[in-house]
Amino acid sequence: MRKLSFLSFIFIFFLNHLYAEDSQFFGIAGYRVGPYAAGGTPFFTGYIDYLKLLNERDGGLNKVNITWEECEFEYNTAKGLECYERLKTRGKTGPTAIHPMSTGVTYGLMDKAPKDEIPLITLGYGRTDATDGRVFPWVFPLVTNYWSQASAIIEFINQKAKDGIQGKKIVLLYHDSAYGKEPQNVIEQEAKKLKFELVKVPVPHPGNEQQSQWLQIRKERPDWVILWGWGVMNATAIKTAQKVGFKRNKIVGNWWAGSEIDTEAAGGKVAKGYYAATLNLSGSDFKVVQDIKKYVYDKGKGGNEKYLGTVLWNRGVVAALVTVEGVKKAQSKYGNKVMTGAQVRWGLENLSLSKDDLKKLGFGDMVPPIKLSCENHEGAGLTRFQQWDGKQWTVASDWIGGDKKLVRNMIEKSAAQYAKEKNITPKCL
Amino acid sequence: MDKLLDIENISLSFGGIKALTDVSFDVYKNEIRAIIGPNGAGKSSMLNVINGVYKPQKGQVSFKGKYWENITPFKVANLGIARTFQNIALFKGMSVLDNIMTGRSLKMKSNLLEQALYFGKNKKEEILNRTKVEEIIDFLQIEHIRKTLVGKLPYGLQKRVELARALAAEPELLLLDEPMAGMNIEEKQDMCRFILDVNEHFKTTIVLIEHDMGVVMDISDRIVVLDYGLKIGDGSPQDIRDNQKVIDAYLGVG
Amino acid sequence: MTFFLEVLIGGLLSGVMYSLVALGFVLIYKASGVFNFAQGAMVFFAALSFVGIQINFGLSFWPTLMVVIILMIIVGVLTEKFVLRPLVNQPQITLFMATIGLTFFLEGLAQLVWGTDVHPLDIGIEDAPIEFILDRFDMVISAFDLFAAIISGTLVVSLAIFFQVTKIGRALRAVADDHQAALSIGIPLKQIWAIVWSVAGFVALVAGLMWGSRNGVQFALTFVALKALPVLIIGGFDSVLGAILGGLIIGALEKLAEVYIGPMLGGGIEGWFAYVAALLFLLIRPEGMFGEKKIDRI
Amino acid sequence: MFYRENGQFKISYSKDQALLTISQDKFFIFALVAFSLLIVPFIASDYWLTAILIPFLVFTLAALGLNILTGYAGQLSLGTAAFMAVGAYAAYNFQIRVPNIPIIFSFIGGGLIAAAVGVLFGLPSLRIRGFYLAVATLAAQFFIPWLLIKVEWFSNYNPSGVITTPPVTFFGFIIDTPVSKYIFILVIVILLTILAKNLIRSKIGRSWMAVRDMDIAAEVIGIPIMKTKLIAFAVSSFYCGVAGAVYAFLYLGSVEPDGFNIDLSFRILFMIIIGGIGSVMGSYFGAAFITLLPILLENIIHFLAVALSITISSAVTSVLQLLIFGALIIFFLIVEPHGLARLWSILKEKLRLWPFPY
Repeated sequence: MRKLSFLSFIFIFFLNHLYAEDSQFFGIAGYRVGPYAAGGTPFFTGYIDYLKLLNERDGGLNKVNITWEECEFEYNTAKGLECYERLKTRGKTGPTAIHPMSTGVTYGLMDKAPKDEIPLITLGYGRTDATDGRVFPWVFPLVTNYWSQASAIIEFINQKAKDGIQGKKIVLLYHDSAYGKEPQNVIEQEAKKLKFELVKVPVPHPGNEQQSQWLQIRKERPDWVILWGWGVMNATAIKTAQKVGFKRNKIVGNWWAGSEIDTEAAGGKVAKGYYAATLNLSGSDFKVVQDIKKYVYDKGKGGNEKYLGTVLWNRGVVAALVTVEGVKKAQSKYGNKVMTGAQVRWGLENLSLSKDDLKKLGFGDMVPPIKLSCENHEGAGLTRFQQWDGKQWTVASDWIGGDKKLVRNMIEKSAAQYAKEKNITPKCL
Repeated sequence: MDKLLDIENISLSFGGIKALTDVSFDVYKNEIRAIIGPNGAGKSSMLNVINGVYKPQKGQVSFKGKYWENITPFKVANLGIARTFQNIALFKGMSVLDNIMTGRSLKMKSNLLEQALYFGKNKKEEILNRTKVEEIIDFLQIEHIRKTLVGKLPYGLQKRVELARALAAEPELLLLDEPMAGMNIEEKQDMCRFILDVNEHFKTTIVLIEHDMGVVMDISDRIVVLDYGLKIGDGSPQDIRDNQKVIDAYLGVG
Repeated sequence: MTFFLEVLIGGLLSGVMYSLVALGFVLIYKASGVFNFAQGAMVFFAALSFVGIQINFGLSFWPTLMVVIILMIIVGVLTEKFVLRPLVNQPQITLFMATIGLTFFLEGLAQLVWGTDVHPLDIGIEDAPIEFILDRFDMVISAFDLFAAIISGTLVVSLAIFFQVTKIGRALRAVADDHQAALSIGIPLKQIWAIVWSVAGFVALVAGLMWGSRNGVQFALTFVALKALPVLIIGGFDSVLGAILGGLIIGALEKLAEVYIGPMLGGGIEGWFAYVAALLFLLIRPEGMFGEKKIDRI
Repeated sequence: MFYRENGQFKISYSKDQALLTISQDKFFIFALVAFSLLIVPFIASDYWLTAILIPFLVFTLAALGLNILTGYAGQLSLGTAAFMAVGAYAAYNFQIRVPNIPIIFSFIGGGLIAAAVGVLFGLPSLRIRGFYLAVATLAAQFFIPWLLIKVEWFSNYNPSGVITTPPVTFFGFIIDTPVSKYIFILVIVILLTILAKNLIRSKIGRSWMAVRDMDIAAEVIGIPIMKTKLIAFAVSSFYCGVAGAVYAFLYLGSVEPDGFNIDLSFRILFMIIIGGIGSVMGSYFGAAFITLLPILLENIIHFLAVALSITISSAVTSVLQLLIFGALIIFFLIVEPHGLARLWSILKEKLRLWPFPY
């Protein structure tokens, strides 16, 4: 065994020299295989497609060529960390910024990344309290975090529901795990504030069998169901809703339950009317998508055309966008050369994308305007809602903010506890 | 001669099948007591009753005048009764040495921590018992196979190792279930020698089941004959030879 | 009361879906004494191949079914040739291990050939409440569940007949009792194993179609194997009938528990309740539902 | 030739019962330990320490624990990860609730709590055997993470049931660099390995194997089956508990209960089966095989792709890797059904005779 591993050591050594030339290297730990491949594949395709676009169209970042390597980790935490360590050794200045794309890996990197001076971008997942950049200088739960989303979902229901949410009965159907517990505090407090009845129904992992949960729901006869699901649980939930005859247009999913995968796996028409939150709109009319088609796919360099414009592919593009813009911002301060992790961190923390900037970049309103600061690593905190019309997602609301004050307080409280446990003294870098 | 073991009207049945019906006999200190009988006569069942593997529906067993209630094989072992099995019950995955060492389990008292550290008391104990085991190994002349896995040994030697394991417990009463089954003549002679030596050297009382009439007649002091779970004869080899019932049972007449 | 019945019936019906998976395990355990860890992978492999062929070659339902059945038979035969035969007469644990290898292999192969996207699977029966029952008794019974129940019912019956009546079936039972003896009286062990694995593959296909059309065909199909374990515990690893009854019992128990006990404990107890139930059952009856008590003869 | 024990006479039983009786073994093992303690920290890159060696050691420890239960005492367990979780959460609670308690005590405490839980779930083993027993441990596997999620006290009321381990300090040293972590874990693993070895060559070890091989015979010669089995569960769970604590404190930093899911349990089971059931060394081999081989395969494929200048997407690479991995396992079993450990001893036999065929 030891001999063999020595061999592989040589291989890794060899590979290190592939990215020696002067380029901004993007390390990507992704999953296109294993239990959650269906979600990973479009996301990482989009991410890479955008990087390709920049090389093809603009010749990189301010003339700095972009290179990347994708390391497959199959959503397995140990493997994910292995990928992270491997990517760390690649490129001239390391992997620029890492998108862990998995709860387990995110937690695993909380300690490591700061030591290695590599920014973590957790786009719509991970630790919500990382929004407080004074405690988590290196972590960026960009665009919108879980708690803002939860609060936004409540506000959305409040808008949709006839004469408001007050006095209504809401069921929170959640994946019984850390991920599923994340929104509960927020929703409970909202329930107190807005005086609606909250019933929490957990679904054990993996959630491919929800008979009993939905019979409970049917018994409760709630006005709305919030679906905080993951993986196969989403499709099953929608299916089982139909089975017990619960109206799909009274279900609101969160953004990991709001992609084509979930609705189509349930069989397109079954999901008709189903609402879901998102931090990025789907659709391929945006200029950036057209450009990717023109500059990347038409040259036969694209990943897989069928994903273009889907929710998760677009999310991948957005993920790439914020990362890249972070680098650009850094370049504007440190000069147009290859940026180090530390410089990118500064760039991200001072990132600001106004409506016009986004328009110029060809994103239009695919994402809300973003403005970060040391205290706020979230940037937007806005959520949008889409509805499944049986074939595709259609916009069903404007950008919704939710109860910012409530969320902020909770974040600071939780971040403070983390700081205490890790004995960190909160400060801006 | 004082009684070591006393079997009183034992009846045992599995579901409908009667394995033993109202069997009684006794074993004197330091004698060699044989149980014989055709196949399915309930010989092994008898031994299993004695060391608590089977619970008889009726009847009692007393050891050194003490009756035992809800006995378990473990308790029996504690009383100083060891046995070997008809179809060898050695620990196939372990070396001969370890197999015999297991026989010393009751003699070793060091606790888990001491064992984990393998230090002081435990180490002494290990060495001490190893010496004892080595004596038995010498006694049974199996030095050369000490470290071999028992699974790899020929049948005859396995039987011998099993005897060694039983002896390692330094039992007062030794139950041997067909110790010579399937052995060739030389091996049988060896085994006879060992049994007699054990009986005389360690002063161990022996109850054995055996098919080979010749052997039984030669080495045992007294013999019990079972047939279809009933006792049909009990006495010295000579009495048994002349017992008509026994002859019939063996010739299958009557 | 209606609600109780609703939960109970719902539970029984989803129990049938568990039995369907358990069945595959039982067949193989019966014939080759192997606990086939790859059963879940086989379900995934079969279902994914099915939709894969449907999509890529635009075949309709029945032809696809034929193709996949043949495919599963090939898998069965190859497994016998390259995995079981070289390992014949090895201890159980070794064979178990081999099926672990098989699991990785099948999962890899399926994803290599057909990709990793989630596919919907529509076998034409809508998973919606039967109107008339809903109106009459205000009770939700899914047409699909009934259909699934009927399918697995027929499957079990036909398997039972297959084993009782046909020559292969008798041979198989002989093999199950004692490999050596079976061999000695000239039963072709290899063929029997190949056949059993093929049948298990077919059962996996059926399970894959049922679960796939409920959850969508995706990697998560491999998880259904876990649903089958407590069923096997209660029903016994080697009893076809046990698999069915076990499934029904587990299904009903876990649903009732989730609905009536769950809320007191904070819910989500389904995940472990089945196992605890199976455990308690074993403590009362270690030999399982149909296994007979055996006396240690020494 | 190289590996001859001829002429190495043991003049006392204590010598004969020593851990390493053959001088070549002594030399080899000591060299290996010295190498991994003194040389590796200097030559190994951070990547090797954090991404490969540390997880390898943690898994080895867990595998060791499972091997005691399954390999030596013959009780199949599918709940390893759950016992690891208990160890991790217990150690965490010791750290945050007992003022300035030394980390070692937290780890031991975690191990002990895990042992207690292990005994609890081991009780059914007195009535149930074989695959059927696996269900008892599966119950643990599904129940314990659920409990850790539900009862917020365990995670110190973290909103999502995640524990974030405080920095590890050992007699003033802060253990946060890859090297220090590696050495710290290595020492723990070596010590626990020695303890395991001792247990196995003592009475309890023999009793475990006796119960494994033939429980009735064991009882008849005076081995208390119940006690022996329960001790096996306790010791095994202790090892798993410590492994879990190390996993959380020195490898991941913060973990959620789902981190200890059934996949992890299976991984560890695979390790001992591939490595060698009932072999301490096998635990090492198995952990190495399962953690290293996929990485190695991936690199080989990647390397070939680069060499042959064909582009293979990482997805395909990893699917291929899965394929080959599965095939390799089957291949290994056909070549040597008793795991890598057995291969090792066969190799030693060969060395003994080399250069002569026999």
